[in-house]
Amino acid sequence: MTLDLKKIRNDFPILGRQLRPGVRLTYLDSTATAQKPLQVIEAMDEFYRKFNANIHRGVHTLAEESTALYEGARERIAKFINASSARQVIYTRNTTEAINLVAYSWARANLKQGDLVILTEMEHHSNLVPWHMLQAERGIELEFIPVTQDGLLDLDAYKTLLERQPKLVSFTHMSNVLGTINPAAEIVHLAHQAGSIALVDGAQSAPHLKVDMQALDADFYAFSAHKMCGPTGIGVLYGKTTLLETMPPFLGGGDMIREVKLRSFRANSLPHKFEAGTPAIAEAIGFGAAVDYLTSLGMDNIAAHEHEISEYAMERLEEIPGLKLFGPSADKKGGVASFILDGVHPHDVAQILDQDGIAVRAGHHCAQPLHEKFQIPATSRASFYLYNTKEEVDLLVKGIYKVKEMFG
Amino acid sequence: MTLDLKKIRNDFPILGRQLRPGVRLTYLDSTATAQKPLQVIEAMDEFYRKFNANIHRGVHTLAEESTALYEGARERIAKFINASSARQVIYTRNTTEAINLVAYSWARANLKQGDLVILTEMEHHSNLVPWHMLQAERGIELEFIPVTQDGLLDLDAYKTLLERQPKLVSFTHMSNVLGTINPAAEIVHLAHQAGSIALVDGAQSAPHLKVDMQALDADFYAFSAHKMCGPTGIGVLYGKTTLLETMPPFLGGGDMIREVKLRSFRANSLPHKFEAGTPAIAEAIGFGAAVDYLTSLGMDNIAAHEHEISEYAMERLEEIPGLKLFGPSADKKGGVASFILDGVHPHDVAQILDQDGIAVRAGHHCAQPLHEKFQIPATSRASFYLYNTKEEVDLLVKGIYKVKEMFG
Amino acid sequence: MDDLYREVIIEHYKNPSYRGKLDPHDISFADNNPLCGDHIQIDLQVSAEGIVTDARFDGQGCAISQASADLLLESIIGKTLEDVKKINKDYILDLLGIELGPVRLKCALLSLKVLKAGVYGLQEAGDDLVE
Amino acid sequence: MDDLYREVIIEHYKNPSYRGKLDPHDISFADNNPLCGDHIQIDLQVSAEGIVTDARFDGQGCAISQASADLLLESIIGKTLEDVKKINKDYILDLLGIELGPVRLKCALLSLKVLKAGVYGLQEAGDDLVE
Ligand SMILES: Cc1ncc(COP(=O)(O)O)c(C=O)c1O
Ligand SMILES: Cc1ncc(COP(=O)(O)O)c(C=O)c1O
Repeated sequence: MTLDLKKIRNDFPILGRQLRPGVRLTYLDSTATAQKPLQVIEAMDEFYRKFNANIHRGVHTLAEESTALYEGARERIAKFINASSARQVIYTRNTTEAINLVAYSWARANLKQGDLVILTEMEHHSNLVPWHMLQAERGIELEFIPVTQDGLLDLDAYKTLLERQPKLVSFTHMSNVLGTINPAAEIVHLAHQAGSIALVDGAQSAPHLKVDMQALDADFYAFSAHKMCGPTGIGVLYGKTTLLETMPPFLGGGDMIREVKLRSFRANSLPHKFEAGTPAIAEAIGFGAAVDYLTSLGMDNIAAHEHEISEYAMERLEEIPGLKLFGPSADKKGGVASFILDGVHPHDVAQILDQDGIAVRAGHHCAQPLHEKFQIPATSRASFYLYNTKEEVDLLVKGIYKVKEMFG
Repeated sequence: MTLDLKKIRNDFPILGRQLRPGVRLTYLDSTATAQKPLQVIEAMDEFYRKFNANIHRGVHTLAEESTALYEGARERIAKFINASSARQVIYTRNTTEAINLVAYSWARANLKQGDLVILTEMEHHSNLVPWHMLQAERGIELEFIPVTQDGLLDLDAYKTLLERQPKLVSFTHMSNVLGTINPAAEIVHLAHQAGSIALVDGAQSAPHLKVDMQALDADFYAFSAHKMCGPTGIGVLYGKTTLLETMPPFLGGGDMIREVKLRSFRANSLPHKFEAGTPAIAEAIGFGAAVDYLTSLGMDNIAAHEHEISEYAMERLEEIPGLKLFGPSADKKGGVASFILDGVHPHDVAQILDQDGIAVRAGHHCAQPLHEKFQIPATSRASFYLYNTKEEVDLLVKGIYKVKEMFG
Repeated sequence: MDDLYREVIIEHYKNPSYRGKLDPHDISFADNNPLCGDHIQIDLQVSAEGIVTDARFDGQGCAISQASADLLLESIIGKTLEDVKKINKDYILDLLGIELGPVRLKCALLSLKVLKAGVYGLQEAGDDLVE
Repeated sequence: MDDLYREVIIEHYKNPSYRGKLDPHDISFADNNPLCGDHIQIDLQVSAEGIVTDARFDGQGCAISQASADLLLESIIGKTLEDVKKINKDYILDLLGIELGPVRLKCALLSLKVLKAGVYGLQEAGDDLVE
């Protein structure tokens, strides 16, 4: 089923915005954050107008209602990723906090000096820095699955690394720079065979692909609402129950406890054990509305639409003289086009495109080591989501020609 | 200046809600979370409809606008608490995360086995459990400033404890159960004299009192937006610059870095060093709108109004036979009335009041040790904020008589 | 006057039949409701054939939690431990004859969680026991 | 065509006068823009009286950052280090003659931060240097 783009674009008020007189927004920056449909904006608005109360501890009507909404969202998010239980869905602020939760709780309880963690050269800083910190603190070792020149993970090198018996393999499901969709289930399976557990950074896969925790079999999976039509301020760590149950708590405070004495406490059961203090209640409810929205369109349809746009974009961009694209061919990647233009700094590309309302991102996209690997400090990145059209790709291409002219 | 209650109540859509036919909401649970005025709800709504983009790294119009809104809110929050610089305002999820940030970053870098941390018997779990965890991990020592029978901190006992040269004194500015407003500046000053640093849990003071970081002189001050008319999902850790600058980062990831290599990173400068990953952008903007709202009413006027309501409530509640109030007299406390009723469990009190739309909280209010001290498992708590009226106090009193009848 | 406070609930709360302790007992377990701090202890006497022959609860709680403990214990005397393991949320709601929101549900289910944790010999009365 | 790309900026970007390194130098400092990874190094020669006698910048960056580095160095030659310490954000914006949002501002200010960190002998080019 193809998406009804006209209808969909009407769901997103911002897409109709005039940035300046005569300049309409062309939003090609969904990899950084996605826009929000009315269904999500209004769910949160309604929460604050009708149901707002703190959760779990209140017996009054509002508290019962807000608790039911908050926990109901968790159920639907669990279903969206096909988790076996909502207890495995832990609310965090974002992907970054979810990965840090694993680094602080699981890793500090289980990793000692010399233990090996395998990452990849295409990781986002969020899946690098927590491990750098642990390396400095604990003396764990880090190794990296190399990225090939065409932007794929070198699986042979991975298999060789696995002989060193890692304790954890932590990698991104989809690169936010190259767009590469990694063979996540295979990487997880190989990790398990080698006796390691596996964390999948799903920041870019949960928004764009149908993900299924049963098929993926990852031990941990982290993702952010804001990249999948949901609000800022909320993300999820999914984990296997046995792991989550044996992990020590991370943040201490209200709600994550079963009992508190003056000098000691007992932790609450899952998922509350990892949710300290008043959570992002409205945001969880907004996240629930976002997965409802995505489900109503169908993740397969969304992926197919993005693929079509992305394929078209690759074709058109490759025709531009002096433009170099990074990453694999369109069949191996999601809707991300990162490129450099001869003689023009990516910031300037983005800035000049912005004059025509075209929003692309420029910089290292929180993946400095990957850029270093390709010996460039920065790229310009256009990215596509369920609301983007081929006409927008045409505007992008036209804009790039204008950039070339200015700096020609 | 007295508050224009009629106008104010119109700002809060939820206050007009009919819970059931003929049953209007009487919201007396603001200590758990405050209701939100239109000004806050609409600021976030507008952000998502017009400006939504990820911040800091984008050069396109939306990214510039959202960055300016996000950082502008920080400036206004800094001004609201009279911090000398916005760089001292670190966004967190809530008070709980702010205290945990100090426990993970400052305390783990500075406290060793046997080092003393002084807390009080009236702390919220959020200012207990992080220190329990550190006690288990590091062997730090915990001591507690006792609470007197009338709900005040025993400052003589505190002075004796200070002779043991604590490294940290961490205490609540205002009790969420007793309502006690502690002499925070004095407690901080005494801590400093003893060579200790001081953390103030401002979860209940920032919403209700005029707080001034220059006058308070606390080293750290933690508070939550949701208790002060702002959204869920955002709070603040304020810290003294010299401390914040020397503390190691807490969560690792995007935005908190200056530079990332494959195997190492350098941390960013303040406040970004402590804000990893995509932050709660809309929520920060909502928080900014909340402090604007509070500022427009005037914190002194808010405190005076609450005091009036609270005094009236104490008077009326004390008249009820079999009702026992906890905490000090109205002149030493904020708008919190925690009580027990002979022969009726607090849950049942709250539940029966709810039948008439009166929302009070029942339980240990995340202060189990304090309840244990008073040898009760739970209390019912009515709390008052800027939108509450004396008529609502009358409804509460009437409701309590009804409870007595049912269980009579 | 209100469903939640049906007469049977108030009656079991005010005059419980199974309040107290059993000494000796074959099974005894206690835990808290993390939401409100309410505490409940349940003692069982069990025959050689695995049949519950007597039961008592002790602790503090609201009308809902106390009444549901009393009704629950009343209903299991004479049952086998295997049958007790099968009891779930709906069973309690049927006993009480009321609808409950997510928070009050925890009050109603505390005694069942403690009972089942005791019967299974667990460390803690987790939420999963009553799902 | 657009304010941000005034001819003077494009001109200084394409044909900078102060690009390169100084050897020997009295002060040399380098740092990154954490937002985009752009890197800049500034070398100074300073007389016995504390007057900047020559200056060069090296590194990578966008038109705004390169042009502002070139304009900045041009403007400080002949100034004392004490005067350099007083330079702030507005000075740079005046040199560039444009308005900038918070993100592009960082590009424009990178060279000033690096310059001042070098002059003060700091470890890092912090944001507070240009406030
Ligand atoms: C005194 C006090 N400290 C800390 C907290 C925790 O605040 P939050 O749940 O927003 O983290 C609260 C809120 O209940 C409180 O009243
Ligand atoms: C692959 C990948 N991982 C992690 C993140 C971090 O996500 P967040 O900033 O929401 O924590 C991102 C977002 O930029 C990403 O693209």
